[in-house]
Amino acid sequence: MTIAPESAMTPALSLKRISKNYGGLEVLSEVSFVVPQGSIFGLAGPNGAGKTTLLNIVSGFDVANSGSKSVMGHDATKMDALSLSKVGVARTFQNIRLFKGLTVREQVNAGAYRHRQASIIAGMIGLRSQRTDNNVTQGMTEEALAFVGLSDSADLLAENLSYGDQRRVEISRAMATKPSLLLLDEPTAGMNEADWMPIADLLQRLRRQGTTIVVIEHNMRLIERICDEIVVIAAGAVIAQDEPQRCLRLPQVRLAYFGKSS
Amino acid sequence: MLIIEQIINGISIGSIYAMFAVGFGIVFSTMQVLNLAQGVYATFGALFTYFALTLIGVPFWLAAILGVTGAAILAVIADQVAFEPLRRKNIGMLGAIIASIGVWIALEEVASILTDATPIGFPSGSIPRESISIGGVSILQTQVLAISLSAIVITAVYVLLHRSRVGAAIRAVGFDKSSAMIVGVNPRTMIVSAALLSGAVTGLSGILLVGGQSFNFTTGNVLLLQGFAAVVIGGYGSVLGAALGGVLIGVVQTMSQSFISSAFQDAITFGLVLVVLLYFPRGLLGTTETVRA
Amino acid sequence: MNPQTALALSALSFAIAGSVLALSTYIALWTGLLSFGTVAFAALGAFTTTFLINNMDLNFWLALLVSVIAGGIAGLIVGKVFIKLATHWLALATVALVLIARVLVVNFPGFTGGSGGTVVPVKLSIWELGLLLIFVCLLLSRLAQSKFGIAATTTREDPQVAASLGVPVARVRVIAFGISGALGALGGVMLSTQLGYIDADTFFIALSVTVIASVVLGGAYHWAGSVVGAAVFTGLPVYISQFMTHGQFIINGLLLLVIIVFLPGGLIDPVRWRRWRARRAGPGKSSQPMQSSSTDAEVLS
Amino acid sequence: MKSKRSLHSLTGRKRSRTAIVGLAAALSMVLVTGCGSTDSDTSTAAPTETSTTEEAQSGRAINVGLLAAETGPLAGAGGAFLSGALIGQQLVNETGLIGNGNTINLVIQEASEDPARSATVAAQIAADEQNVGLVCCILSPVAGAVSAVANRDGLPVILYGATQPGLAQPPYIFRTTTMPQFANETLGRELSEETGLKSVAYIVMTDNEGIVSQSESFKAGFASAGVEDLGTVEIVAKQTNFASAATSAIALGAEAISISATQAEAVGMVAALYDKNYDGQIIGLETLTGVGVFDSNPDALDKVPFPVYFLPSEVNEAGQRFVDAYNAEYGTLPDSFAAQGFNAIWVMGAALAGAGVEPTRASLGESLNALTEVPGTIYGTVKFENGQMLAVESVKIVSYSKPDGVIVPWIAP
Repeated sequence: MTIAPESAMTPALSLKRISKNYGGLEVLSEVSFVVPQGSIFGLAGPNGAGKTTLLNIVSGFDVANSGSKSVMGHDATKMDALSLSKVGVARTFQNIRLFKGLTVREQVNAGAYRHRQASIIAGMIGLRSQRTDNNVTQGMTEEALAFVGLSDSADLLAENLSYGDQRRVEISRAMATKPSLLLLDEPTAGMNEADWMPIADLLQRLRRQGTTIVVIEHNMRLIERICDEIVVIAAGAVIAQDEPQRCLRLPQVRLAYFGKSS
Repeated sequence: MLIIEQIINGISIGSIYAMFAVGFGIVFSTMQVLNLAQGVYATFGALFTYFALTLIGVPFWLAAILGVTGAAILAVIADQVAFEPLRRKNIGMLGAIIASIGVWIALEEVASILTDATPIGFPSGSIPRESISIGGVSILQTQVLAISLSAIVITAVYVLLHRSRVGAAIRAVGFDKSSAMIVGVNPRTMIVSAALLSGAVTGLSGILLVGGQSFNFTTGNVLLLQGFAAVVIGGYGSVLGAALGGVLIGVVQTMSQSFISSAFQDAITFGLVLVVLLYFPRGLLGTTETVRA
Repeated sequence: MNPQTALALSALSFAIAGSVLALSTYIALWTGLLSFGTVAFAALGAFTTTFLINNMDLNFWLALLVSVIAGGIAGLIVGKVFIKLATHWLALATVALVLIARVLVVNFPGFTGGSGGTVVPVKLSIWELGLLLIFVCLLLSRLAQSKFGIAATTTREDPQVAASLGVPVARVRVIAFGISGALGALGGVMLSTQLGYIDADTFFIALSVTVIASVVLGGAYHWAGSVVGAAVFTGLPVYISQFMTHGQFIINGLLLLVIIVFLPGGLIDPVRWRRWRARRAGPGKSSQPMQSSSTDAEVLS
Repeated sequence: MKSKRSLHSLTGRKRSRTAIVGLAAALSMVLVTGCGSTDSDTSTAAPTETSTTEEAQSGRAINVGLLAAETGPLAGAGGAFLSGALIGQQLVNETGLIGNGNTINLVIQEASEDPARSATVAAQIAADEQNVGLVCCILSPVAGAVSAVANRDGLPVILYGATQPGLAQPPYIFRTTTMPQFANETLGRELSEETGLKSVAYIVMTDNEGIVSQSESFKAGFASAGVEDLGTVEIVAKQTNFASAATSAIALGAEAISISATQAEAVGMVAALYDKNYDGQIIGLETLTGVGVFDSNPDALDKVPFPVYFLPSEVNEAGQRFVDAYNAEYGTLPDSFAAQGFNAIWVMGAALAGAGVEPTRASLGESLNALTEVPGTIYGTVKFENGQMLAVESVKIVSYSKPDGVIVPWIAP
């Protein structure tokens, strides 16, 4: 559950003129867009366009040099990763970042951490609240595992799973936080159709549950299939924002992608 | 007069700290290793010199060169035996620190056996002992030697690291191995040369420290602590920072010792270290390459 | 009593005290922080207890309690101050802490006996020591299951990701330092009762190096590792001593190297076991090379 | 013959070879156990050596424990103490000092002057009722740790090196350490009277209580001769910056500078003062004795007076016997550490002589407590007060002589 006012009016995410540069090199310039609640929102664009940097800024892994952002109606401009997670932001990573040495179940259970009410101290002494917490988070964990279809491999070491399954673990870890805004960085990178199809409808099921999803993707078919709206970023600037089909036909987009507009 | 003499004393011991700190810093900035065995290299630099003087009987300058060479080779061997495997297995900071503790313990015992754990010193007449007196200020020739040598060596290291292609390559490796490879630098060669350089500088600092006094197999540990303070205060990754840090420590120590209280000199030094760590996260002259907070 | 038994018992009591010190360091390491500070807290505990007994003629257990609390508070303060430092700089800061602690011990004779040191009026029996250790181990196994356990582990593995999952990384680390301080004080008192006499150099760099080495050798990924490590470190020298004179340090050093290179997880490494089981179980079609676990890049860099 | 071998393996000169042997031993050890230890503080230990001599047949061999320090930071001094103690065992037995045909048999355990290790090994020795006494300890903290064990198990101990005041605590803890404090006082007084010294400055290592109390005794000595105290310069252990301490001390402008510090620091200070062309009288202390000290800085150490209780070139009959035996065994002359080691065993022998036909801990304890003076030691007739041995008469003011570094009686310039 998040503290956010769940009204359809307030956008899940709104960015205003976000700029970022690394030692003079401008990576993002004045990026602004709004992600309505309950939508699947695509971030497209050629490599090095600054998509991941943008996601890092949204999730508090990186700080913008200027501009403002708000999440579920909260001004999140100054928030770090921790406080953003408190308002319901969760993410996955382009290069998978699972905890080494933990089983699938432990990874996902860690995702449910913020739903533990007991104070850390109470946990040490092992008060009742601790046990109820464990039960609650266990429930969430199993749910999240089942959702991505990993219940069977729950006790395996995550690092021993296949690439695709590791991505599922990351997604289900993020889901276990019960996010209101889920950020996915190339969830189907390097997957063949058989692999990414299930992910696609997994995301759609998530959306049906009311989670807003922002997804970075290169896979145009996936984008056209699930996204309600996409923005295309090139060289750190938004060059188009529309429904996927139309957007991808725009000349400047084709130029950015294929170097030719026709 | 007294205060001037004390300042000179401070600068001379400080210049030795500085040299050690530079050696320490080279290793850290290129290999991200906090090498606790660095102090032992200094001890061995002095030991090799001692043996060259007593067993072979060569003149001091030659003995010193042998000592420096010995320390440098020792540093390379230690690096290849202890740290190279860790780098290959990508075991990070903690692993390296523990490994360096291992090297430290082992080498110190070797030194203890070599010296029968008794104090030794460079034979009389091997080094200039007289002191020069200028207007009531008396300066030891060993002090002059220490100050001038470290000034030269540190400048040389600075030029080598910051003005030469090799140096650029070494620092590139320190900054980012993979990208260094891309620009055609062989990281291993560079790391070995870094170890060599650091070992040599450290060894020389050891020789200068014990020149004119007696020492034993634990002498290097003192340098380790002071040098560590110096690099923290001056900032890693910056040759000049580490050097100035060393001199600063030397002067501060001497001043507190002669005008406040020697009892608290370590508290003062390392209190300063904490303050710098906490409020000057990059050291007083550190570079942005090493952010600590 | 048979001399060999006496030797074993005495070695064991030092091993027990050592374990508690190692566990104090382990707690910090659990959250990814290498701390040399344990011995500073040990000094605080030992000298406080001795002072309270000698000068306030307090009951030992009461004095111990006070010292442990004092250690805990000191730990929290140190953690709060140092937390802003990136991990390996924090390690250096704790080294400075130890050096300063020694100077303070030497220069406050009224409290510590100064450089002359002070006699420890109490000697704990092996049983009392054992019970204390068991109590600490219970606490730790409980912690491992608790909210703190999850927070600590995830913090060590990837602080950024942990934070993004709602783990208050900084707070967890400060708390870890608090516990480390309390355990350090406890271990210091236990050690002092076995030494019977403590001075400024009792709790110095040499000891902190030993303690850290124990943790790593035993295994920094499970509290049991620290206990095993300390046992090996404090117990074995006494026995090796009976077989050799010089060069034991050379062996010690090389041994530490071998361990860190070939068993980076230490003797007790749950992760290694898990992987081993996983490999035996088979099905996990490993898509990644087995990486060295435990004291790994992630721990500190 | 066994005793011979053990003696050899224990001389400093043979240390390196022993090291290799030990190394091999340890390697095999490690191979067997498959695990090991790292501890930069506790160090290696000598194999338990029990040497018996021919006289043993008639009477009984009485076991006395000894904590050796052949390794660790004090290995230098430790070796000398041990060598002396072994000669002590040899002569006590050859001269039949104990009587009743009884002989002393040292049970030697390496503890490397580390408190924890020493306490552990002491506990082992104490646990064996066969061991009626224990001889040990160069460092005061170690002495403290061992005393705690000994008091618990009622094991009589003779300390031979620790100099901190108040360590001797009858009924169990006795100390034969020839306390430098008395020597320093004597030196201070006599030297000032001989040279008509007017003023003196002090350099004192302040973070070592034993040393501080030594400096106090120097001050008392000089004061008693009416020498003016022009001030004290403080240094600390692990000092690197001797030059600045020297500058400060010289600046006090005294006719003499008295140094109180542990060995390395004392030598360093002497050198720094010398190099800074200090033209007054530099006065050292007993820590200036020891293997390798003179060679470490011949120019500076020449002509620096310091007090010793024992001087091979000027010994009484007992001392001569010791010197000869030592020289025969090791081919060198004993230093004052070796002498202390020897004397501790000799006193132990004398105490055992008064402890009945079948000495026990109890009887040895009583005998030690009853001990008020022991005649015929290498220090002449020594007195005991509250468990502390006094040998003030045998204090000698000495200095190193160039170029060979032999310690000779000091001649006032």
